Amino acid sequence: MSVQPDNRFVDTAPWGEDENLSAPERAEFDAPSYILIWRKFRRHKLGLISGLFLLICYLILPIAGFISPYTPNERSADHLYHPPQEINLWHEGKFIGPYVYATTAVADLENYRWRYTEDPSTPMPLEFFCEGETYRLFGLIPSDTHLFCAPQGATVFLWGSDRLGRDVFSRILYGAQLSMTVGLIGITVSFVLGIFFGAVAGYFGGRTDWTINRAIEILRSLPELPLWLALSAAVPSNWGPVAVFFIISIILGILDWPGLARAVRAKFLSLREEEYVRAAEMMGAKPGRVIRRHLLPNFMSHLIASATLSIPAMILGETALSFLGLGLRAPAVSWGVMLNDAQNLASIEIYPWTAIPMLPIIVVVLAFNFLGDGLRASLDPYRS
Amino acid sequence: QPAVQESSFWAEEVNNGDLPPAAERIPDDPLIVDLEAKGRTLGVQGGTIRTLVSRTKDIRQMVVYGYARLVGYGEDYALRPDILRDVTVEDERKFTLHLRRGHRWSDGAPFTSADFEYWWKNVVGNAELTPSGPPEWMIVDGKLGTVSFPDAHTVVFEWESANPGFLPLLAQARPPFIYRPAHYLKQFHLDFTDPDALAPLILEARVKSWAALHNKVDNMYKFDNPDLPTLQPWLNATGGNTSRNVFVRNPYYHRMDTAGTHLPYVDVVVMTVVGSGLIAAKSNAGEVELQARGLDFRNVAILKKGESEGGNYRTLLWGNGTASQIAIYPNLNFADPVWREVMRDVRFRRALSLGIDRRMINRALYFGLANEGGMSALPQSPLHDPKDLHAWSDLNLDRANALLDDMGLTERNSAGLRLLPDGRPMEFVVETAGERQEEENALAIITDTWRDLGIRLVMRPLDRDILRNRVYAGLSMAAVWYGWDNGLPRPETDPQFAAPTQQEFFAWPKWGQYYQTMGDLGEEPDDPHAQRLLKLNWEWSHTDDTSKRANIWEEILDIHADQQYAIGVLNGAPQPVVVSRRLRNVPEEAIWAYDPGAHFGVHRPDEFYFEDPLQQAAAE
Amino acid sequence: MMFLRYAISRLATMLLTLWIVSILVFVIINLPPGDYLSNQIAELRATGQAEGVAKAEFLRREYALDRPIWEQYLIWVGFAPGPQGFSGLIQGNFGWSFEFDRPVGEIVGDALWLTVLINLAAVLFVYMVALPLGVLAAAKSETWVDYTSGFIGYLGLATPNFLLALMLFYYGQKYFDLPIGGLMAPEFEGQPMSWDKVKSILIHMIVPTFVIGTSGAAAMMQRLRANMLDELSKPYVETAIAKGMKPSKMLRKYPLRMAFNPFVADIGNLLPAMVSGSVLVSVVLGLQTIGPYLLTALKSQDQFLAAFVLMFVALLTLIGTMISDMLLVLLDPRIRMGGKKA
Amino acid sequence: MPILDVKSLSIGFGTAPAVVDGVSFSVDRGQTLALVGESGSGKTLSCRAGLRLLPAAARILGGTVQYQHDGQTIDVLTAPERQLRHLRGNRMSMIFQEPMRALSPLHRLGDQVSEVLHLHQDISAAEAKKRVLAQFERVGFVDPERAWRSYPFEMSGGMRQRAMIAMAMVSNPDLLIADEPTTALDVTTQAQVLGLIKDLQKETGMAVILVTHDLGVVANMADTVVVMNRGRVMEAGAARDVLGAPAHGYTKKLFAAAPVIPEVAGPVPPPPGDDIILDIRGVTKSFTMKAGGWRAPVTITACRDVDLRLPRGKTLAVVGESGSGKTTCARVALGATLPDPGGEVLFRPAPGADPICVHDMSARVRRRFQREAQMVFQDPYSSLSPRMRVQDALTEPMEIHGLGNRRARRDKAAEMIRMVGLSPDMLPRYPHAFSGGQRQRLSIARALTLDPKLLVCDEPTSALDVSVQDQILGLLEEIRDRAGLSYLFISHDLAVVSRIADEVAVMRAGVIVEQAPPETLFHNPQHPYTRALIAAQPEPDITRPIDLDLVAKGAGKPQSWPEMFRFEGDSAPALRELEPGHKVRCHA
Ligand SMILES: Nc1ncnc2c1ncn2[C@@H]1O[C@H](COP(=O)(O)OP(=O)(O)OP(=O)(O)O)[C@@H](O)[C@H]1O
Ligand SMILES: Nc1ncnc2c1ncn2[C@@H]1O[C@H](COP(=O)(O)OP(=O)(O)OP(=O)(O)O)[C@@H](O)[C@H]1O
Ligand SMILES: [Mg+2]
Ligand SMILES: [Mg+2]
Repeated sequence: MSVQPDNRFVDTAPWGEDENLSAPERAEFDAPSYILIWRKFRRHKLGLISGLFLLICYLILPIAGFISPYTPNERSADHLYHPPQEINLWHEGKFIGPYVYATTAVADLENYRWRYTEDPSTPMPLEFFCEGETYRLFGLIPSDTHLFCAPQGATVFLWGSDRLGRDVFSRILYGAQLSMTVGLIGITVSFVLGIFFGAVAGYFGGRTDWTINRAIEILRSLPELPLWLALSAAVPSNWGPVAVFFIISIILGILDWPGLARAVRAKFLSLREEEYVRAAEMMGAKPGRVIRRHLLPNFMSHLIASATLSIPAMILGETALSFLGLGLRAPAVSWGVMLNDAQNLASIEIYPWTAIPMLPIIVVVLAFNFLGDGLRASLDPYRS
Repeated sequence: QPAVQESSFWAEEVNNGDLPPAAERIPDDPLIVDLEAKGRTLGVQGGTIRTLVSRTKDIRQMVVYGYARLVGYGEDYALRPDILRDVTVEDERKFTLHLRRGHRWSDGAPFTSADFEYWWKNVVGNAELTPSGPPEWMIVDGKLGTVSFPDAHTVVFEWESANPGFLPLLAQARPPFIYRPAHYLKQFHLDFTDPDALAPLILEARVKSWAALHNKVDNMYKFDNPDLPTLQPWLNATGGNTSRNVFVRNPYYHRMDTAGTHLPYVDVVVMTVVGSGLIAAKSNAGEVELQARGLDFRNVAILKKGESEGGNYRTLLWGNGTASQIAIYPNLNFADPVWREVMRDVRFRRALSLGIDRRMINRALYFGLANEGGMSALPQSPLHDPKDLHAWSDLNLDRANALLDDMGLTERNSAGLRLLPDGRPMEFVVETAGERQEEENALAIITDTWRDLGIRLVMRPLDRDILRNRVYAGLSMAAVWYGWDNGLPRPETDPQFAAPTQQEFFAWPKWGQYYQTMGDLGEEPDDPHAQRLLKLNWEWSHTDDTSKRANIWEEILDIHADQQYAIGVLNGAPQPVVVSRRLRNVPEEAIWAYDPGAHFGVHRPDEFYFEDPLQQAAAE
Repeated sequence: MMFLRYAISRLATMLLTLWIVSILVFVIINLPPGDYLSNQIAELRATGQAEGVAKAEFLRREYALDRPIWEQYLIWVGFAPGPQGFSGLIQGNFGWSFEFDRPVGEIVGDALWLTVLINLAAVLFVYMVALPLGVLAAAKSETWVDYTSGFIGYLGLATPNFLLALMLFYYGQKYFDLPIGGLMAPEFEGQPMSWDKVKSILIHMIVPTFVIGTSGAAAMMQRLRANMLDELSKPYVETAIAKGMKPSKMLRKYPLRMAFNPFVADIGNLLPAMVSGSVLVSVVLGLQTIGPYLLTALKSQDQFLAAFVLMFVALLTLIGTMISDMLLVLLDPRIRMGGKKA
Repeated sequence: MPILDVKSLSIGFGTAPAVVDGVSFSVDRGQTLALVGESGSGKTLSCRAGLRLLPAAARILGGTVQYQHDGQTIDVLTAPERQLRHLRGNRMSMIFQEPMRALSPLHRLGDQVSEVLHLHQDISAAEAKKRVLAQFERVGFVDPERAWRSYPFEMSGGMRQRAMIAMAMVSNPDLLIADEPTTALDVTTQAQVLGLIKDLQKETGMAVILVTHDLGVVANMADTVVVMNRGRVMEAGAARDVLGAPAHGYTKKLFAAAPVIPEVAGPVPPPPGDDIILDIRGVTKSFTMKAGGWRAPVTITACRDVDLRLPRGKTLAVVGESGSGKTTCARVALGATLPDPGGEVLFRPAPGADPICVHDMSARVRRRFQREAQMVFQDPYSSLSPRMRVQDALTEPMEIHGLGNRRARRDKAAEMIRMVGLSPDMLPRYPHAFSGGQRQRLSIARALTLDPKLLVCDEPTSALDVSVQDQILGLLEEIRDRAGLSYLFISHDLAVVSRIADEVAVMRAGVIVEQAPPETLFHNPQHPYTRALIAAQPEPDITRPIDLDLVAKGAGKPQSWPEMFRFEGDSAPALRELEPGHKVRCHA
């Protein structure tokens, strides 16, 4: 480095012509884009934790029967509205492993509530890998081994029992099997339809757009209410509640797409004027490709956010439907069904534990949200 | 007769001369209620009862609660004249109604036989107002009865053969109003008013014809026209579509107490329309003085809690008056022939009944406070027989299984379900109106025990109207509903509803239709017991001997208990009634029933009073 | 000019659609077997009440329910004369409600402004909460502002509306002396506007607005945030910063307008969705909006009332989509509604 | 005291080595500093650091940036945002390198430009408009009112750039950072803009940092020069010294690569025109302005009655005024824009094959055409999908046409990127993570992946420094000679045109005013506009500055031209062949 008299500066470091066109590591740039996305996603801690949490949840679903001490419709006639029970480990200063106290119910005809008295003299240790009611592992294999259950003469209601003496904890586990799966089908249907029609309308515009928009308008103009009422009469009576709900959630999806389609269309109407779309077209890209590779990625954030937002709507959608006699019904268990049962003052004020199903919904919804946000962030080209 | 005292409520109007003094307002021979004889106390006038309903059209409940009828039930469910001074009955064929002299409509116009005549000649007799002709009950054995009006205070109804249902009809919660305020309605009637004068009224009311206009203003039951004179204890003081309806005391009401206090005691009833889900919350918040509608047993805990936390009310538990709180009706006219045959087999119905754990249901739903058992007359009824209540109604799965095996339904599939004769598994679909959670809970419990019988219960909630249409059409296999509305039959109660004469009994919609349409539609009953019921019904209406009628009733009840047409689960379920601590004369224990009973009606809310009406007024 | 032409053609399309919708509405309403009056007659019979049957039959004839369905349709719209001559929708006669025994126009008239009021309040709430929070969450993404607002939003989303309403009512009454249900204290109903009445309405609207608004606000916030995050890294944002704009103003003027595109697209559904979405809420909360009327009417097959409400909602939807299409063109000048090649 | 003083500034991305490495420079009031150097050497980043407007991912690794304001020294890199806000746009303003992307597409130009005034001055709307219109006039808008109402997408590349310049200058800043402000401008307009900068500098003592590749511009404008290469300063000093006697090896190489218009001896016959690959016949294109709003629709005729014939294997260059319809012509030629009825474009895929009409093809023919005819867009940033990695963008054309397998496509992408002088390890990056010149090269690489027969290049090298430009031009020539590629080549740089073109068409206001082989044209320009263009070409010789004021007048308005060429409105005279292969629009 030298600074010459007239304030002139000349770099003196050795200067070579072309050295930096080095061959990069092959594997590095051959990596498919999902690996690159995954690398970015990995750095989004909250998203990663949420993803893992959801993964675990889904893995637990098929073995919910094993983990829950009771089966969902197992009633304990003597323990109606039992408050949550504590699991203790220490008895009179001694560690004796997890145990519960036996409780007995007294009908309080003064206040019309059940009161429970504990018998603290005898700790009743929990049993593990014990026999209980039969359930189906993975929905197929009948089994009656439970991870843990209450000893003879005691109960283990981790989160209390409901008005028929059913274990809330077990029901939440079983409820997850429906709530975390069936609703997603509706979302999928609605997204596929919404994106397809919205994309076609927005990209082609003109007559196609006109037709699709009229269809959307007409679909939209007919509120769902009368349809549900008609449906509730039309579904064959011997269908199980799950089958009915399955169909309903698909129909829910079929009815739900116009909102998304309008959003996609509007965005595409604007995006299709972008120069890079024109460039792709001029390279000979077919509409499907332009939509998939150029337009959709630029609307991904909205789509991901919408998808995460649909999840609570779908989980809770059934509570609204059961107002019309269409939601899930006993013996099927879902979080919506459980919340539906909790929809009275008594559940809020006197038996608050019957509203516990709100917790898993919130947790799952938040997990999906953070997962979605992590995904969005890792698709964002501007973030390194 | 004690001298009647002026009410403070109307005092100002009386002083201004807008209203005649009380003594001139009440009939010459008012109905004097002996409260002490009824075990009640004499009260004072004043105060406001606030109560809630869930639909706008429920303001008609004021006609039900008010329960001023030509003849009405007392608390013992015996009929006695009310608006009428007297009724004379000859052979249950000729009824002479004697009106009270000097009785006036709420607008002060005299109430006379002309009002009956208007109804008969100008309403029923007008083809435009009543296109379908005289009401069905006017026709007995195919012959139309006659109505005559010998003088201003006498009306005679006469049929060729006996019409024992006539007086009970007049005492219904929703009676046929066979009298109309002629002086008021004439201005809307084409026979009395010029079409040119009617035209602007029609236009204003936004209806299409004078008949529609007349129908619109003539709503004795709906009670939504404040201009329509009434005989009820409270009259509607708010027209139109508001959620807050104020009813004020009828200055011309026909009853008073032995101390000369003009009834009703309570000056004002405010009936507010709110969402059905909020009634419990509002009651809990102390926003009502008298409330039962919209509350059910599961609200009791929260009500009691509010009470113990200083709420200014008490929660009473009355018994429900339906014959069964929850009853399952296998549809004997179901469209599927295989199932129909199975359901028609009494062994099947008995087995179903034996397979219900009524104790558990009672415990889970009603703290064990209801009566477990099948559908029969309630203990308060003279016809009550514990044997009927308990027939086939104790949980006995072995016996139930034996019955089913005995029917030949011995095949089972891998899931343990019995197979129908044609090989289908027994999936017993029970449809509900989806309105009551207790039904759903009860069915959830029943599902478990029926599974042990090899029968899978599938519950299906529908809408009330849809359910009814499906049952009538034979499309639903079984339905859940209340038992007979009237759980308190007396020998003189028409047993029609217990025989296959009405499609509204969900076990035999088509037989009932057959009877109702005189053979045009539906199917003829081919079940011997059902035929026997029909016969008994006929016999009942062709005798006027009370003991014979009692015998007939007993046989009818025995048949029902034995045949289990409707499989009752329990009855007398507790109905919470929220009553202000200051409101008196509300019975501690009573039956909550619509018909007979008119909810509060038979307990005469016009006799309820506030301990300290002035204090209430000050507090507001 | 071009815009004007577009607006006119859009209006014509709307009328055409409205006509098709009217047919569908009528068909759907008449799909379930039976009709209000036959159901009512059945109900009256079921409870052994002879009174009223005659009146129901009178109405059947008066409103041509005994005629074939297509004829009923024409009469209802006003294309064909009914028993009393031409008087259908296009003549301004909305029909009769059997359930409420009053002309449809009268019933709906009262409910209408309350519906609009409560929904506007909810929309306002949604925008007032979601807009600033969504923008803020994007501008400060992955900070506590972002997380907290997201968490609270999802809390509102994941709680069923009914439960939320009950809780708010119960505790609101207990601790803040808030009223339970309704849209104004009943004694103000039918009274002329007064300061007290306005106050009562405002107090009564707190809980419903909150209940109806929460889920909408959370949804809008999260989506807005996502869209804003996309826009924030565009070069024109840098240009704006280089101009020395305040962040708040810059966010509002540039990226927000861009991010607003999908929301403008859905404006059409804003009011109708709230009308039909708030039906159950209104039923539970006892709000005298049009929603409960619709539910009752549908359940009891009170066909003229149901049809009118449905047509009203349809009209709102159509007007909404029309406005949204026009706004789209105004919002983003690049948008042409024409075909791909032009 | 320099107004902006950058000291050993280092900037890096992620964990990679710094892309700006110990850069120092400073500029005094009233002075102009020219930053020149290799494309991708960190010029833009260094400039942006002056306003602290770095991309979110960039990290400052060291160094300081100090700004003098009212006798107060502000440390730009650490100053509070609020303080910077008062300076940005007001006291220091920036012209971004790619004005197409830097303008908001949803707002009218007038709105965006006048906003600067409203933000920092208490000024009425009318006053602001007056000033902005005046500024528009000065940067060469013929119709400032139209520019005020237009949306950016309705403007040509050069017009957008001028709007950007107006935006930066309207508030009379103390420091102007101009990142290649004239790349999209023809030489006369460029002269006008540069003149404007000089004037302002004289009036207000504005300091200017000018990033440019055009050594001619440096020679005419700069007081000091900083030469950068690969993130480092190679040489810095007074313009006179550096230009006169480059000391560093890179500087020498750079200056040697600068193209000049060759001194030609005489006219050359036009290339034989029997095998025409692209035949543009009578193409007219008019646009209806969105900007009209509620007013009666305004139509703009972008190009009028254009006839161009491109022989196979040859290069036809189009030069001309900014906004004269060059881009429009190119887009019409490739079917991206539909011409007004009457015009047609014929493409002949092989010698003697039936010509296909570009605007009336079956889907199958179109696909073949789209494989054989490619375009390099004027604005490479906009033409690359922002969410597509460069890797995918480069392989996409091959994927579309089903060429090769995954691996082969990747290899080809790597080869192409190397060919345009970039490194394959940039492949996984997104387009925004490149410098302007790098993006331009990506765009060229993408167009070449399909081995097309016809390439339409819309200013393909405007953002490249002369040595890279030389490399790219060499590449294009090599492919042309090897594979018989034909070019329709749009450029402002007459030197480049003279190097590569076989025939040149000069456009002005939508019409071709003169057409001839370059030698003929530069030897014997006939049309006043052509003459003005040639005169305005700056030369990298500090001793021969051009008279900006004089040159900026250009040819003036058509009404003021000599009788022979004068025309008004639509009534242009016909194009006449003066000598073989030399056509001029003039009256007989
Ligand atoms: N977001 C980014 N991530 C990684 N590298 C980047 C990013 N932005 C720019 N670069 C690299 O930084 C280097 C300097 O870029 P800069 O834009 O300053 O170049 P330049 O000198 O302006 O070039 P040109 O003349 O081509 O505009 C380039 O090599 C570019 O690839
Ligand atoms: N989409 C459009 N809408 C309206 N006017 C347009 C549109 N595109 C181009 N124009 C106008 O057409 C004229 C020619 O534009 P074009 O882009 O062809 O110019 P150009 O010769 O490429 O200029 P430059 O050298 O500045 O890029 C300009 O006046 C421009 O404003
Ligand atoms: Mg640059
Ligand atoms: Mg151009």
